[in-house]
Amino acid sequence: MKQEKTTVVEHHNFQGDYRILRMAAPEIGPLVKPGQFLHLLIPHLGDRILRRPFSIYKADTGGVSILYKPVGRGTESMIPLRPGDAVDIIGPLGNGFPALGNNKLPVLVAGGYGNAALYLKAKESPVKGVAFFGGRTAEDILCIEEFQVLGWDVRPATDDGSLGTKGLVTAAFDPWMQELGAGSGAQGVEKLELFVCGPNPMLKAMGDRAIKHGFTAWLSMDKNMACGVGACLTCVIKRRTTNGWEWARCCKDGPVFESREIIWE
Amino acid sequence: MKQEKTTVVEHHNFQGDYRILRMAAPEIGPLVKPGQFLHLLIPHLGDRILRRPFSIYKADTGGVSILYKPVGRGTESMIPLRPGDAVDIIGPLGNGFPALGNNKLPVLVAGGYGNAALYLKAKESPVKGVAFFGGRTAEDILCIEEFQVLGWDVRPATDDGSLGTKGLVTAAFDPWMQELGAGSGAQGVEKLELFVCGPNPMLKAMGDRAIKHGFTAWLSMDKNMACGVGACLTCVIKRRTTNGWEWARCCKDGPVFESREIIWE
Amino acid sequence: MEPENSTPPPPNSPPKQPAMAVRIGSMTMRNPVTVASGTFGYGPEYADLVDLNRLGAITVKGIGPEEHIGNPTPRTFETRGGMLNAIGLPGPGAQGFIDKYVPFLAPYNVPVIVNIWGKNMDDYGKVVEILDDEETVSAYEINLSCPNVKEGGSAFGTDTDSFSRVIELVRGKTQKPIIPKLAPNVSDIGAFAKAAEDSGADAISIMNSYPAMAINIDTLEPELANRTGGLSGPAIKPIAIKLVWDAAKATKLPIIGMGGIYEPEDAIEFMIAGATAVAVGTANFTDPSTVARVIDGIEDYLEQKGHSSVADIVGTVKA
Amino acid sequence: MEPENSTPPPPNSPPKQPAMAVRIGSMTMRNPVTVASGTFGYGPEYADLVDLNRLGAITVKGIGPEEHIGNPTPRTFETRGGMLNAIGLPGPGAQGFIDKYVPFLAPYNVPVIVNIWGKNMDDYGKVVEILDDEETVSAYEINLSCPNVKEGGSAFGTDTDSFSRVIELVRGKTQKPIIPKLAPNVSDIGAFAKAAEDSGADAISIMNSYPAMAINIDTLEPELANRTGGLSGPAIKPIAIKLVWDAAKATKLPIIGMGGIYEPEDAIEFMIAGATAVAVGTANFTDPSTVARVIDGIEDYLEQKGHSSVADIVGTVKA
Ligand SMILES: Cc1cc2nc3c(=O)[nH]c(=O)nc-3n(C[C@H](O)[C@H](O)[C@H](O)COP(=O)(O)OP(=O)(O)OC[C@H]3O[C@@H](n4cnc5c(N)ncnc54)[C@H](O)[C@@H]3O)c2cc1C
Ligand SMILES: Cc1cc2nc3c(=O)[nH]c(=O)nc-3n(C[C@H](O)[C@H](O)[C@H](O)COP(=O)(O)OP(=O)(O)OC[C@H]3O[C@@H](n4cnc5c(N)ncnc54)[C@H](O)[C@@H]3O)c2cc1C
Ligand SMILES: Cc1cc2nc3c(=O)[nH]c(=O)nc-3n(C[C@H](O)[C@H](O)[C@H](O)COP(=O)(O)O)c2cc1C
Ligand SMILES: Cc1cc2nc3c(=O)[nH]c(=O)nc-3n(C[C@H](O)[C@H](O)[C@H](O)COP(=O)(O)O)c2cc1C
Ligand code: FES
Ligand code: FES
Repeated sequence: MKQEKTTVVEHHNFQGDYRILRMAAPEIGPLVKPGQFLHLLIPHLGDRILRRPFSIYKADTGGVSILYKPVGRGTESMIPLRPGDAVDIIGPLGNGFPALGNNKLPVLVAGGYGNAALYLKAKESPVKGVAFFGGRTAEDILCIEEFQVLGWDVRPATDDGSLGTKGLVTAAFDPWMQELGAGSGAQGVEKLELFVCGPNPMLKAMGDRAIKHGFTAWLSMDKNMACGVGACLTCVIKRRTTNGWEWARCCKDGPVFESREIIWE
Repeated sequence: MKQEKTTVVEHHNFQGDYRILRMAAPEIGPLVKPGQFLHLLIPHLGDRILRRPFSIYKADTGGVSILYKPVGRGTESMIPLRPGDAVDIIGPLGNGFPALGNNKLPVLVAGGYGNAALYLKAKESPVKGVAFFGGRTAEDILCIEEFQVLGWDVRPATDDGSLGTKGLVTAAFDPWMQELGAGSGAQGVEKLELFVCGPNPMLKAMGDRAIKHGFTAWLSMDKNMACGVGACLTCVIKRRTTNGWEWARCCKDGPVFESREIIWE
Repeated sequence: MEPENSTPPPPNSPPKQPAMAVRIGSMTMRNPVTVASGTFGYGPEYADLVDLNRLGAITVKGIGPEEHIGNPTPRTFETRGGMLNAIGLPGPGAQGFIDKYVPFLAPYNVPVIVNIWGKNMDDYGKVVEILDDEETVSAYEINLSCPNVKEGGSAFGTDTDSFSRVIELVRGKTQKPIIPKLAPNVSDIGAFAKAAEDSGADAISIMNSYPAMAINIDTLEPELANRTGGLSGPAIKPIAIKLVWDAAKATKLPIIGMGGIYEPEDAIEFMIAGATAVAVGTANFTDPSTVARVIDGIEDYLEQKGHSSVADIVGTVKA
Repeated sequence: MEPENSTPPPPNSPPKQPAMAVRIGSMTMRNPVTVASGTFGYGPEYADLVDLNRLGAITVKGIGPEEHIGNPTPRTFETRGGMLNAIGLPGPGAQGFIDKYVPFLAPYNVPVIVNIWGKNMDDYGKVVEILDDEETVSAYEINLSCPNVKEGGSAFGTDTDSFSRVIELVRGKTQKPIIPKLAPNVSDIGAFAKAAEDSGADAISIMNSYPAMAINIDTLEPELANRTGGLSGPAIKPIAIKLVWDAAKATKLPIIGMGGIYEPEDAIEFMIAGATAVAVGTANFTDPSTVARVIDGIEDYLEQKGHSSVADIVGTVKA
């Protein structure tokens, strides 16, 4: 974990409302593991004082990129950022996704900026499996080609049917899982190892399936954060323990948890 | 008095550290009288909430201009303003300078942005007299040619002697006044009518001379302001009354006062 | 979405506007928005910029029994997210107010709340005696919490006994609504809200600026001539919301909520916390169009949420 | 300018560095800057980003007698110029602290101030009994002002009697410096400062976050699960400065000042107001380099103003 007072290298529209912000990060860049995030101090945020967390989309010695959509005070204040502007980042934060288990079939499930959070995982994975991406409409589904180029079988699902299956991501995932033999105790389903990043209902839906059908699902949890480093205890979720539960900090102990660890509220 | 949510028309370096900001002001522009000021809500001032007052340098249907030097949080935040950017102004504020008295010889005395505050007065004045401008060095003395073009006899004074008389503005003014016959009760001196805008010591020096030698001096006073419209009672100075003194609001009752009205603290 | 069994509105009928009026004792405000005392002068200062007839009420700068000069300068100082003031209640006094400002205010069709203060108990009575015959004066806001005058003032606001006695005294002198303004720097605002109710107040207002200070590290002098002052502006809003919520649990009196209202959403938050009306203060300095924007914004919110009256949202916080 | 009669420094002698060390009872801090409890975890959380050995002291998150789960989420909320928190003092308890964090902290060459809290009087005693043999524990900050636990806590901070009794109890259990942390929501902080002194405290710290609230106007729910929380950050600095100034007039005890310190100038302002040491809180979240920047900035200021020791500026306000 490092703090870098650095500069914007690139900033442009990506797709739909999504934008890509790339920042120089000679110290942080080389440390990044898939599923980790940055804590960004947005300049000119007026009288707002907290940083905002962003999943790391790409990272190397040349810099770190994030993919975001302006939805609130922080992300909207990012729009005018231009190359050369000063930014302040802390990262890489969190534990990220674990390595793919032996003989496991990797499945990526994402929605919104979740696709960004999974890109490094998709790249690193020794086996390329299936990627289920959900969105409201075709333009909300990010980076399809990038994942295809890496060798993933991308299966989009859109609420309006403008791309792939019509419906939620589960509308694409469930029939596929049935084919593998879900509910029939077949080997296929237990071999699945899911890496999921997206809105809470998607995380929960995938977590529930993992528990029901006995496969592994790593869920990247989204909780508001203040410090981002484990100090303030803002971002806690309930984690199952042998004799009950404990608070786990999303920023430090997560953001990735296995579905069985999580007690949903 | 109007409030206009308007835009920047022009913004550039002027001379030395000074900059000119011109804003569209179809409603305010035509109302402006010499010596009045604007109350500017500076955009992107972070967690600072108060407006900043600026003398009106030029004004017409095309807009209003101010001349400023970045010296603090507010003025420094103005530097990035570009044409088209939104700004919010209230004006024209204050009473400005009165009309030149009959048979009076007008004298302008200014330092720093005071020169800007006097430009409209210089233009409007039916008689063009002498203008004493003080500054640290040559580049601090603004708009000399503009005043000359209007027909004024400009006499600069600089601390370092790089332009005009070496010394304070009084070093140029006093000998000139002596020539007119100061202290000798001669007609010349009593005919003077001074319009002064500059730092406090300059205002006081000129006020003292006016009282001592029996001429008129209109001093544009500089006090920190909050509301700018007479409501908050932040900007008060002591004004002499027949039986003592009262608070007068710089923003509403001023900013211009005659030297005899002011009780210096 | 229309519920299935509702009758659709007749075609072309104008959409129902929510009722915006609120009552503070016997005073009716056409909408719940007034201005905070001391941030709007006596009315004329902002008349060019704000349509005074749009306001729910005009609350004027604090008036004492006699003319008062207030504090030396500097009187205000900008801080992060707020400002300090120690104006010290300069003003023309009760008779001066009648002479100088009542003729201006009288023609407007808007209630005038006069904020009153005193150096001692008697002073409060005197102000009311002088003002009470003026029809233009609709109600009294009793400043029991000014952090900026040495004499009395704020002490009345932090001790329930003298607090109650001032209110009872004023109550004995007028039939008009009286609205004690509570000091924020107390551990138990509920006790003061209750005491106000028990002493015959018609409403309470919360909060005055919070006792505070800034020091210049080069001169070692306080930034205000009065040394300390009151903090106002967006910085204090979360403190004010809690005080209003606490007070609303302790009393049935209507509350005029204030402290850092800059946006309609801020005003709505105060009302949900328990305020019947709100006052825009420091925001007038930042943007005199705030009051109008807040009134419009409350109305839009009510329409959007399907409320027929502004009273529907008061105290609706789920807490 | 050199005064005429001063001896010029010998050529090439290094410029004199001002003495930065301060004492809080028997504890020496190498410089006057610590961190505010609850904003810096227990030490390890920021160890990658902040050189812990540079700090004057590490103040850890509040520790109760036993493990405690704290409040449900959301626990924090951003406001204009500040933030609300209602963490609710989750933590491993005194023994858990010894097991989990003392081994990490012990090797550092920096005093550790343990912030302690209890649901009742006895709890405070218990925490101290468990911790007192640990050499790593240098001092206790007694949290008598947490706005976020229902049981006791903040009540102790707003009543001088129970306030004094907690301090006396703790005093009876330890020789180490004890530093009561005062509640800000009182009318007369001086009375608490004085009570702390009379009860045997070695120092006091001011201020805890201020009781406050925010409400979501769409859901009508408070933004914090605990409903109310404490306001911290730049918004409250002018309140904290006044409290420190008031307290400094009432007691000779050293004061640890905090509330919105973001820049070295803020820390210096606290010291001029009367604080012997300062704590950086919410600013750690915004920028973990603040602590180092504040230490350097105080040193620069002392040099620039020609002070030989940081003690020279404490309480020098001309007021
Ligand atoms: C691990 C993680 C990874 C993320 N990755 C991405 C990403 O890759 N791309 C992306 O676009 N977004 C990402 N987000 C979300 C992002 O951090 C922002 O929260 C989001 O974009 C909205 O921020 P905003 O400032 O624009 O909105 P805001 O104006 O801040 O508001 C959003 C809402 O959150 C509340 N809020 C904000 N911060 C806090 C806080 N600390 N405590 C309590 N409430 C708070 C606000 O009150 C508001 O209701 C991620 C979040 C997490 C936790
Ligand atoms: C009538 C009038 C006309 C002016 N005309 C011009 C002009 O033409 N050009 C020009 O450059 N400047 C002009 N000024 C000064 C200008 O308004 C600014 O104050 C100045 O430029 C510095 O502002 P700043 O925000 O950059 O500095 P700041 O960061 O605001 O600080 C300057 C100092 O003033 C203090 N301060 C600021 N506002 C207040 C307040 N309301 N109450 C108490 N203290 C406060 C700050 O604490 C600080 O010490 C004028 C001032 C007045 C009163
Ligand atoms: C410059 C100024 C002057 C004030 N004068 C008074 C006053 O005369 N009487 C009073 O009761 N409150 C006075 N107040 C307090 C306000 O009425 C209000 O309670 C406080 O500022 C909080 O609201 P705000 O944050 O919206 O400004 C004054 C506030 C300011 C900023
Ligand atoms: C997230 C958070 C947690 C806190 N936890 C504690 C605590 O456990 N014990 C305590 O005495 N104060 C606690 N505080 C209060 C701080 O120590 C400090 O007094 C307050 O935040 C004001 O300082 P600041 O404005 O610099 O943050 C906490 C503050 C925050 C923001
Ligand atoms: S955000 Fe502070 S502990 Fe996670
Ligand atoms: S600035 Fe408010 S009265 Fe002049």
